[in-house]
Amino acid sequence: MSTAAEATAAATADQVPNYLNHERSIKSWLFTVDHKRIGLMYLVATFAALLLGGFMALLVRTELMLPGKQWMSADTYNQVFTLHGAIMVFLFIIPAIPGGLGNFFLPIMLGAKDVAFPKLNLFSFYIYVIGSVLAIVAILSGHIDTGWTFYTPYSTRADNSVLWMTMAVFVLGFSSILTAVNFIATVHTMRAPGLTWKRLPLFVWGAYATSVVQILATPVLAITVLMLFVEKAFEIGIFDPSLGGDPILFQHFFWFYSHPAVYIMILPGMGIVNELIATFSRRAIFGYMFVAMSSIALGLLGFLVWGHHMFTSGMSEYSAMVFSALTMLVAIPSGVKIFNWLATLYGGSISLQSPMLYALAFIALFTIGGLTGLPLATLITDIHLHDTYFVVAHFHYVMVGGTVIAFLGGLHYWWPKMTGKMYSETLARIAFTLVFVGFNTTFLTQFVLGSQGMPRRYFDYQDQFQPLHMTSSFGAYILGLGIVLIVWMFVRSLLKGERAPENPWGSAGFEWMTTTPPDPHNFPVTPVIERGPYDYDLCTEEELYTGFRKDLEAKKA
Amino acid sequence: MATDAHHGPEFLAHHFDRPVQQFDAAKLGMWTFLAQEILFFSGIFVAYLLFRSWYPEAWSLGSRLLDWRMGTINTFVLLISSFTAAQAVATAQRGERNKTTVYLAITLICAGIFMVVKYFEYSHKFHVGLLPGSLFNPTEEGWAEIAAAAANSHGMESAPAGTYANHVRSYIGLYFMATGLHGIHVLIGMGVITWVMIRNIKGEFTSEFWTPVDLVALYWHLVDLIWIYLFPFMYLID
Amino acid sequence: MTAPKGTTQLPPQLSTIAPEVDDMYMFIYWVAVVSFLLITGFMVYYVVKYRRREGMKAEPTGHSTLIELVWTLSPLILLAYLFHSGFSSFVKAAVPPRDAIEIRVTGMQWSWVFEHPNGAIQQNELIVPKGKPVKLIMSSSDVLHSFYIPAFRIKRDVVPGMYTTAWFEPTEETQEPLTLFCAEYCGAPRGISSGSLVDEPNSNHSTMIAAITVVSPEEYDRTVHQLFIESQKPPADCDGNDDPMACWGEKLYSSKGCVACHSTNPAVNQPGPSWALVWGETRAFEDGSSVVADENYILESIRQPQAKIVKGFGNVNMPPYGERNLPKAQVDAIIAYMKKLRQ
Amino acid sequence: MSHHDHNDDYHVRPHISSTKQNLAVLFGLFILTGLTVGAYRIHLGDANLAVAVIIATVKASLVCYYFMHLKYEKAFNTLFFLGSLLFLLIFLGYTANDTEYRADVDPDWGARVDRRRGDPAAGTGAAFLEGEFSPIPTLQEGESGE
Repeated sequence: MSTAAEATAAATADQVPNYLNHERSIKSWLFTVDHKRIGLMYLVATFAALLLGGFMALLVRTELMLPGKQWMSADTYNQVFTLHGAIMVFLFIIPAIPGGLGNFFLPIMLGAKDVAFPKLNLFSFYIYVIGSVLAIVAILSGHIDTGWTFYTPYSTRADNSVLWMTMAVFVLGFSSILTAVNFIATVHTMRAPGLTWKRLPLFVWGAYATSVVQILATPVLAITVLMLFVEKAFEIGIFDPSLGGDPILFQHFFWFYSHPAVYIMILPGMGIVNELIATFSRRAIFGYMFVAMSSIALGLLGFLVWGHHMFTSGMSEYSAMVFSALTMLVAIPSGVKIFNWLATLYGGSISLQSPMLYALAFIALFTIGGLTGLPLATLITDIHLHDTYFVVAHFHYVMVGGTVIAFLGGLHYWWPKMTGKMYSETLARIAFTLVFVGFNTTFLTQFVLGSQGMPRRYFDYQDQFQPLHMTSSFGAYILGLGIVLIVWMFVRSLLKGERAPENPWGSAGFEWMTTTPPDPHNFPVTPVIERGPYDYDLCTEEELYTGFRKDLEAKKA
Repeated sequence: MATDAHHGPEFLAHHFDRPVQQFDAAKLGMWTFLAQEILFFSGIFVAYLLFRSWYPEAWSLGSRLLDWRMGTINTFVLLISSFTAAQAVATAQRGERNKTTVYLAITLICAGIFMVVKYFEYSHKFHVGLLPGSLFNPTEEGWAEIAAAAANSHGMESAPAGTYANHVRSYIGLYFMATGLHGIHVLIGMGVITWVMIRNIKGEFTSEFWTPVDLVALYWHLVDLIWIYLFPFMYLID
Repeated sequence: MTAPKGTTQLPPQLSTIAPEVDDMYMFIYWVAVVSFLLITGFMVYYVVKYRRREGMKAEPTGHSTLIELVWTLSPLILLAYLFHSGFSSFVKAAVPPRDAIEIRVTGMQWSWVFEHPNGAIQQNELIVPKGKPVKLIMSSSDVLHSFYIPAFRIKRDVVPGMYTTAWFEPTEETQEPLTLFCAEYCGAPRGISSGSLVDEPNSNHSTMIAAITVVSPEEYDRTVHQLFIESQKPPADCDGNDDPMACWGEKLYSSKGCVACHSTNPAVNQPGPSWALVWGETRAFEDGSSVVADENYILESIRQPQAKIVKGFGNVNMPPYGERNLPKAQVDAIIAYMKKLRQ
Repeated sequence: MSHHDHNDDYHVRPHISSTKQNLAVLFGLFILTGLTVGAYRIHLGDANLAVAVIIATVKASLVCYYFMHLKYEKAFNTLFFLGSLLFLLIFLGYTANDTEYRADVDPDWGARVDRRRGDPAAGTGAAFLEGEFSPIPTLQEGESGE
């Protein structure tokens, strides 16, 4: 609803109307149905969660620098690591890429004007907000020290604030379900003319596979926490053994969601890495269809392996056998991706700009994360390693080394398109180095701690583990510093960054075909897609830097 | 510069190009949502089946605490409502607006009957104290019902009334959770059907555009599907 | 004889299964190191070789289904091997030998109770014989715990409401006790600041540890027999005391874990009621009734803690202590201690 | 799959079910409900669960197929909806694979009662073992392994 005066102002300022400036009131943000604005709101919210969760992590690492009590009690420590886990998993890592970057770029990459159900999209954002508020109420109202896994019967006997937390998780679950419904419908029905399944950007494939997993897994989390709620409130006797229930049954229920959730976290990250590698090596992804299908395969395989979290839980050995065998299969689609990325680098024209640094770091760190999964999938070694720091290190390599690194890479990559501003490449590289070095220092040491037998979630430990814990804590500070630097860099870019060109990286991706920042309706004219998103061999050197707008120009004329 | 000039019928949202695209998106969205609903209820069914295999006697006894006649009435009521919902879609597709309104109204009435029957079932359970978990506090009448159920059920004819009470407690807990969740779905369905019916009366739907009627009917059929399984599981099998 | 040392990565191997676990672990370790070096090696090499330069254009991406299939299917061989050998060892670790010595283990917040076949009880320390298989039959009286001895490479959750088992056969006598950890998170007392391993053992999840000593079979038999005899009378160092029973009771107060929830300071109520003002007092209960605390009341409170719940402690779940855990003679000692606290 | 290329692919062309067909389906559902209640009244014993599940599945298929128009639905929608049942079965099957076989390899593992002493495992719950409710009958026999 721009007034005439505004329109003139915009025109004189040599600005094409874009999604940021065509309406400016706060109301136009809070009630927007524009997927780009909703995506930005998600990004801000989830990044805040990342900072909060990261702060909790630093508290944990500070306490663990030396054995014994440093400055918080065991009780406080238990709450802090619980909140670190719960905030990072439910408020940050699950919604961040689909809700933030996915919401923003999925429709643009499809050449659509919006997601299929824009109002539902806004609704799902507000559900996320309500869930976050409930989580905060839970934190403030009492005493959440159950670990993010809520294992019974500890959780059913804990403080009543667990009820708030289960409600928060329940609500947050529906936020991601609604986003997933939206994405599936959008990908199926709203692709631009000419955008066949074989031309779909791999980020879209990743987000699509994620959505399928979310639809099938998240409702089970919802019913699980609901049953936990009822169990705690009314002592029904489903999970609590003193009432005839079975605590291991809760673990089945919980991991039926929470293992697929690992793929909800990593698949969109892998999607981003595809985009980065293709753009910065100027080459189409090798084995496109294999990479796309490996996302789907990972997503579906993820439902068959949850029991590997339970090898020592006391479940039947037959189950352990089946779950171990199937878990091994997860290595295959993961390997397919790694090998195809390497094959894409081969013969490329590789530029090491900051997003590409993140993509390469992803390959290295995710490889470590994947390979350290092998001793955890192998039954006999898992018996020793389960519930030790080895597991902690393993999943941080997958989730931080994988998802968070990919998320940061994607944020750098798409920042110019989203905000219309460039950031300082020097600062970006310094921050990257800090993050990379800090991360590895923190978690490589934890592999050794774990294989030496240091159990996880310990407030206190024996003196022999002290040097490694100290090293790990210093690593965490470096990592934290890197993240703070990134925040500062982006804020600086917003305030006084240079104006970004339409296609600063020279990508062939469809999202770079539109104006920067994008038009309120994504594309001034609905694009007709006549090539794939990675067809670098079709264009001249010059086009790589001015962007592939030929189709659009033709259409307009 | 605005978007392409908006051409197309009034019901076509701005971000779609063609009605068929909007329709396909809506249908696909609804089906994925229904798939989600199935997995949502899966937890209840899995818990039911596992506990049934652990404590068969208690589950047999539990099922006899429920009135199968009420369950049967409710099954018939829901089946009829499913039929009228299907009819509402067919008439909406033909553009017979008044008939659609009538069918939707009958669906609503059936849903209302279902909830009334449910109310009587629940209030009886409250009355005799057969309540879930920590609220389980049977009155004398309640204990008599447990004894009667035990006398009827498989291999428990001579068991004292107190036996199995803990598991009966769990059974009733699961019963309330399952039928409660289903009941909430019925209530939500009633709300949405009412809204669609009002839109229909206002004349928003034509033989060109009747997607909301179709979607709400799909949802309603799912509610029926869940009940088709809940009914024998909870009320019948011993 | 020197104590066996661990490696940089792994603790010492002190059970029969440990070498098998370690061989598997080291095999996977080297496979992982080689794969990682290959992958990152190629990555770095390509990044350098194909760095962006003037006049260098990227080669068009080809396609090879054969290559795809090779790297999709070839890892299967390795994975099948890993699964198979991991599973065979797992079966060995899961099925205890028939002649194993059976030790019953109860986990509770935050201590371990062991019961030897002759009924001798140990708390937070356990002796086991070298060269004999030991089978553990475990359950938990409250929340999940996990029995983990790194040097034996065994870990098994200890679950309330059901038994789980594990077994090991120690291969060396120990000079220093080995550590038994609780590997499944089990909390800490609410709102209480607890200290370190050294000054407050068994006060939370991270201090729920026990000392495992491996001795010769002869010494094991001797010690266990001795333990049984001792469990029936006050310990030797209470002999000179003017009230040996109360002295014993005080020792049991800390060794049986009562200290975790009951203070002896009348002003402090930890999760459970203080012991300072119990004996001879009128106790008011949640259900409104009340009774004067005598021998019967205290015995009942120990054997069936939920029978009468003191007002204000409705949501506390004290585990019951049966005859095996706390023989009648020891209950008497605790009563004597309570009497003394009242003086 | 793509339907963008057809020019006539603009308006929605639904399949409209006839009243007759819907009535026939409803009639079938009534009969099946009668059958399942009848089966319950004559007590089939162990076959009860199987019969009930089979009849319920036939009823559910009728509703899906005709009332929900799955018969005329796009292949992907059908696949997704019916596929969700597969995941329900995975959930049930794997969980049951654990809970039904816990004490199979070692009779003490997963048992709720000590095989030799008859003691219920710690943490089974005092309220459960004493007081007005008797213990779980199935625990006494059977559960501790075959």
